[in-house]
Amino acid sequence: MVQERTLPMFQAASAQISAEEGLRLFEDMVLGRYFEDRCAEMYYRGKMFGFVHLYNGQEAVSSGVIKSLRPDDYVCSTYRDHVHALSAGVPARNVMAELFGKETGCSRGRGGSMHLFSSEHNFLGGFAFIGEGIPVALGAAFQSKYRRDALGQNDADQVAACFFGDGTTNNGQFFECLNMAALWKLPIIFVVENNKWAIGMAHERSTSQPEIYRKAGVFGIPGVEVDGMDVLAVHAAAQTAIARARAGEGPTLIECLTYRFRGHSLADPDEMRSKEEKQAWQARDPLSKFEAYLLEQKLAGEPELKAIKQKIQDTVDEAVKFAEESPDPSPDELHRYVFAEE
Amino acid sequence: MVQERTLPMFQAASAQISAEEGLRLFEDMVLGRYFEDRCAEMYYRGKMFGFVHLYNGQEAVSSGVIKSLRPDDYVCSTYRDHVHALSAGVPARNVMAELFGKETGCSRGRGGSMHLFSSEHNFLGGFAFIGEGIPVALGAAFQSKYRRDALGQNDADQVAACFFGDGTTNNGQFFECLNMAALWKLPIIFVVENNKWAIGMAHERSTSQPEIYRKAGVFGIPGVEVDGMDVLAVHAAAQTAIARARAGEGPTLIECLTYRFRGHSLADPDEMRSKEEKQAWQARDPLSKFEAYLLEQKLAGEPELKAIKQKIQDTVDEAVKFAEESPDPSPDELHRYVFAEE
Amino acid sequence: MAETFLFNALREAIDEEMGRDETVFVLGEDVGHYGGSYKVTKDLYQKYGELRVLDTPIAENSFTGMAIGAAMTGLRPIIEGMNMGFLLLAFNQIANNAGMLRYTSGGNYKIPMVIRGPGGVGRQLGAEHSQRLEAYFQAVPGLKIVACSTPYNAKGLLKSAIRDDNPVLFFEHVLLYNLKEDLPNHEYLVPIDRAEIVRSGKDVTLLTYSRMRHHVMQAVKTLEKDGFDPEVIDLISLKPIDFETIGASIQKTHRVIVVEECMRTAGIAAEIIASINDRCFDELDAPVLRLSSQDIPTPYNGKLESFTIVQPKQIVEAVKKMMALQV
Amino acid sequence: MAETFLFNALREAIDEEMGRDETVFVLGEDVGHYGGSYKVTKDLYQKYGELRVLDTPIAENSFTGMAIGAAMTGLRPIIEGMNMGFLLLAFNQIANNAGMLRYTSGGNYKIPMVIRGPGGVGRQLGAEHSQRLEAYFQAVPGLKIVACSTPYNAKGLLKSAIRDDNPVLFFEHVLLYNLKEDLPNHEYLVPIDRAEIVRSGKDVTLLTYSRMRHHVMQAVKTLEKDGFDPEVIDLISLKPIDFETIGASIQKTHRVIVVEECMRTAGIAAEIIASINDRCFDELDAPVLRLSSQDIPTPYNGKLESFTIVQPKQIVEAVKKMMALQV
Ligand SMILES: Cc1ncc(C[n+]2csc(CCOP(=O)(O)OP(=O)(O)O)c2C)c(N)n1
Ligand SMILES: Cc1ncc(C[n+]2csc(CCOP(=O)(O)OP(=O)(O)O)c2C)c(N)n1
Ligand SMILES: [Mg+2]
Ligand SMILES: [Mg+2]
Repeated sequence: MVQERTLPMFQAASAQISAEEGLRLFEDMVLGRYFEDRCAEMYYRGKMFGFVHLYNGQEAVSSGVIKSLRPDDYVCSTYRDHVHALSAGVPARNVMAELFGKETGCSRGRGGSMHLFSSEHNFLGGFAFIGEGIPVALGAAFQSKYRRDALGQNDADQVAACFFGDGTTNNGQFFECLNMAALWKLPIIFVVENNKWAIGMAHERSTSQPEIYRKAGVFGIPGVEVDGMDVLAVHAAAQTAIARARAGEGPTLIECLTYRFRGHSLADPDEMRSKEEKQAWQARDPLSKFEAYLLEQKLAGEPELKAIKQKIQDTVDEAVKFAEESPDPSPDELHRYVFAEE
Repeated sequence: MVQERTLPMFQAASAQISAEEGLRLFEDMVLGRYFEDRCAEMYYRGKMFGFVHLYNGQEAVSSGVIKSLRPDDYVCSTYRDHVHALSAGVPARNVMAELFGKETGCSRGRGGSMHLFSSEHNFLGGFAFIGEGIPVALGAAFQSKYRRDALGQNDADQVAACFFGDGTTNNGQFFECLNMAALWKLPIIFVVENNKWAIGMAHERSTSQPEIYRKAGVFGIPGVEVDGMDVLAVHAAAQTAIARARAGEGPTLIECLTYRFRGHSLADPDEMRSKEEKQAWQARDPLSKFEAYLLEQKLAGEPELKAIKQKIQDTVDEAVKFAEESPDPSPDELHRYVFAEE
Repeated sequence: MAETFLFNALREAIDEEMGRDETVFVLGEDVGHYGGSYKVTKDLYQKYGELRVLDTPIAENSFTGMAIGAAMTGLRPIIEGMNMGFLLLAFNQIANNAGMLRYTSGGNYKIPMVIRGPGGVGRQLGAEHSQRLEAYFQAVPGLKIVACSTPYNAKGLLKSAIRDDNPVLFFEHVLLYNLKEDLPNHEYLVPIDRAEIVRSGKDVTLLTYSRMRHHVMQAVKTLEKDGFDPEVIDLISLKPIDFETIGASIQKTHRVIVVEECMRTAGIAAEIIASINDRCFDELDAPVLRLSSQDIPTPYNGKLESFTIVQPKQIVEAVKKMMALQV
Repeated sequence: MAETFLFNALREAIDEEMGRDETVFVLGEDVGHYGGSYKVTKDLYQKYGELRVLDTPIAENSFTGMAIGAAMTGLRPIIEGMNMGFLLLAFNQIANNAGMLRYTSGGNYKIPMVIRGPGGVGRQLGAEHSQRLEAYFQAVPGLKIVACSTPYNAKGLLKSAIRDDNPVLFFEHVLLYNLKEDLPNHEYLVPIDRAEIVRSGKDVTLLTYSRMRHHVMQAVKTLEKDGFDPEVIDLISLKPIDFETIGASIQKTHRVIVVEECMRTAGIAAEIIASINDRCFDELDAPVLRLSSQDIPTPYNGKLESFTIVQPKQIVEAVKKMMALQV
């Protein structure tokens, strides 16, 4: 019933990536992977609670898009937000501390897994309800255009990247925002992480037209289909879209075909997806694939990659330690942050 | 700024309409026109209140679609609902009485102009908020399919026709419903009355893709563009769509290019639309056009048409008299109808 | 019958009503193949088919409106809100059409439908998944609002709600699905408009509902040991409120404490206190006390979260304090 | 200054604030070219351009979310709800993001925005266009809710709301736009968190807001003739309620009547009564009385409609009855 779409081919050669750039992407992907693996561990050890949605398998999307942005660009995520936050530069320790509910967490322990925020990193947030982040990202993009065109600030060319899943593209907010983004040529990139499932709902059972990128066309927006397991493909598509947005030419929709290697959340028994399907996608692991590419292209050697892995392992270890040792928020501040302080 | 779309040509000859059918359509259009003219009069005379949205100019759409339906099919409207109700068979006297707020009104005086209802005529209602009728119509269509497919009632082949304006097609509910209708092949016809304006907002300023019928395609729904000033063109498109829906083949979207001859509501100063634009469309008056056609094709003679007009004039006169003479709802029943009676 | 989990009690209610009336159907996200996030519709699609246990796209406003249209034309939909919070997206359909359409249509249509699912503060689910929508919806005319609290009443109430000809918002609690109880072997209904006297007593009337019923009963254990005799009433119907039962209790105890999980401002207790004020002010020996959640979005941190909602200890203290008041 | 219509007072407020702060902008349906359904933004787009007076498609949930995103990143949006009822479609964005995001983000972001527009029962506008959304939104944490009632306070309050760093729901009343009043020539602000003592008196405290203030003042004319001396307080801030002002009044009068246009169940009065009960129960010589709209969708018929909302005569009677009570 769940049909396979052929992943679009990407000519890796055309990527012309530098060693430095390659390692930067690789490190970010490793960080995403290791961080999430540690989260699973911590969750089962009772260190974090609630719904925790991991990103394993989709790393090429976060790294490919966000690492193509400037630090002053905006990133907007969903409940599956840890890795987007990390790619956006939120330190692993502050993300981990948030998951532990600590005062040192990026949302000061108030938000938790589905509500990561960091204004310092222009990370607009994790949004726990599907689709509700799309208009918020649109607002950041509008702000950018407003500064440039209404206020004449020529350097206001920040782009907003907005992530969401296949299931979310059946929600009205998706379409409403595509329309407004196109209408006003807002500097925004809609990144659909099509991992084929919305919890237990197969994409094909929820939508009459599974090729999401085609939906952009009727709004006059370029729609691009990308192999979401190939960081270089994502990276290339993102660069084009970002350049377009920054130049004031408007939005792009990028549909990344990807897969999550774990259940929907750590509470999901994950009984709906077939073993075959999982295996087929596991074989496309974006991390192994990119590692092989780096070696093959001689952009890096084994020791270098190993060192990066070790470094990230240490970062994640340190993050856990930091989170463990951080204090809970003070009950005296229970009512703080409801309203803006004077 | 407001660009003109070329109206699609319709080969009237292909309509092959019988004299009887022609007169039926004509009578319905005359009813719509005369009824609305009388509403304006009554409004200015202080007989009705609130927001009153008239349908003048768009009659070919209501008559062309609804007169192609069976009486047991469903019709769902908006706040611009008088004429849809009339076409669906709600007697003019009960519609007029509703506008007067009388107990004999089709909504027993509780609803008013934007809230006409008649369960007897499978008229699902006028809906005062844009877009909110679309899911309701979808529900009626779902019910039809449910009876046929889940309950095995082979005669359950009722179709739902859902009307809404161009401005409404930027709202999420429109897209959400197109998707579900296509996904489940529901027997529904989405009829967009594109009159180029949403109050004071020109269609082109509100949407990145003004050709609404094209939006159907990305949901796998046939999208048809029709000259909404030509009742035969609308009729033909509706027949095809209805046949398709009744056969279980799913929804159709029909975009009718039309125009309202009055302001948005009787409270609207109507200062946004240019004189030229109004005149150009006035020249396409669907009623005169169809009258000329009937005569030209010798489907009817002058006296016959005159008699129809007289009959409708009488109907509308009688409706006003009925409405005037009808009682107000009793204050004792102020709380009735909040809940279903036992 | 063997002990039944609350989620299974709900499932039985749906199964029985679907078997009894072929116009009853379920729709919502992951209600079909997945069986519902809390297993309330587990395997029902296999029994009743995909149309009667309909997996919907994530489009709350539209599928709610669709259910309304289906209800207007003769079906009896049960919407599962995977989390009731998601129905914020369907507020327009619920308020304008489910709530008001019957009146506005002058009785042309009735809308027999149930919207059910988990609400409430769970275990560190974060602010958006910890909402208590009953407060947001209580002012909407034409809706009935019900909250279940035990496997027994969950089953009987849901069956009644499904048979009701009006739109019913039916709140379950995310932390109560695994409660267990012996259920009768025979069919039974529980009326959705009657409060349940959980414990008779004479000292003070404790009004509560949903999960807070269990916090109250925990407090009662302590209070009993200390010689107090509180009356505990589970409201069951949050709209309309069953003032017959409440009034009778107040005539006996002359003291009332409302324990709710809503935030304090404009919660369920606010309306109850206003109504008590309207109806039996003179019966009161002390101002009605409301123990509510803090007026803040639910924080994720476990300690803050536990400070946000009312704990049994606070109920004990409140009762003692009220009983110590000189009248 | 010449007499100013309320709609123009609002327009002046917006114009002045847009002139003062270039991050302030207006968005909504028909706010630009059309000038707003009630002319509140008339011709402003010509002065400030199309981006600062932005005509939006009819997509309330998304343009509200867009405003939130713009506010998070440094702008100060003013949303016009053409009718506040339409914001039911934006309930999710208003509750989850405008209301809760600051808290949930642990203070990372603030959301300075105003959502304004007409609410209330007009003249036979039908149920959906006659809503009193303040009741539906009052339980949402993190929102401030304000209702203006005169040209003077409309202007001063709106200016303060625009400068506030929090999301403010700002209710105008569809029947008050044409009120006229002389406004000061100099700039002024009115604090959004303070109730306004409209008339000092000692007999009874009449709490009201928005259009009902004028019904109350009509009633007061009669009451004065009959020798009564009521105190009239316009709440202005519906959330949070200014209990300092209210409490002081109750200490003086010991009697309270709340006159609101909300439906009775879970209206603004419900929370006020509950709060009075919390804070100054012992000050009361009589139960607080609430005069509210009937618990029904607003019927179209003019007579039924007038029975639905509170009329001045009922206020007169209620005061007399309360004053006749033996204490
Ligand atoms: C408004 C809303 N409805 C429902 C949910 C429950 N829910 C959480 S994730 C999810 C599936 C989303 O699928 P998709 O958009 O494909 O993203 P993925 O989880 O696959 O990354 C659902 C239904 C929600 N969070 N918000
Ligand atoms: C949800 C909602 N938002 C806004 C409005 C106010 N409004 C009434 S009609 C209208 C324009 C609708 O335009 P269109 O869909 O083109 O229909 P038309 O009036 O042209 O027939 C608007 C904005 C409304 N009724 N409901
Ligand atoms: Mg997915
Ligand atoms: Mg239009």
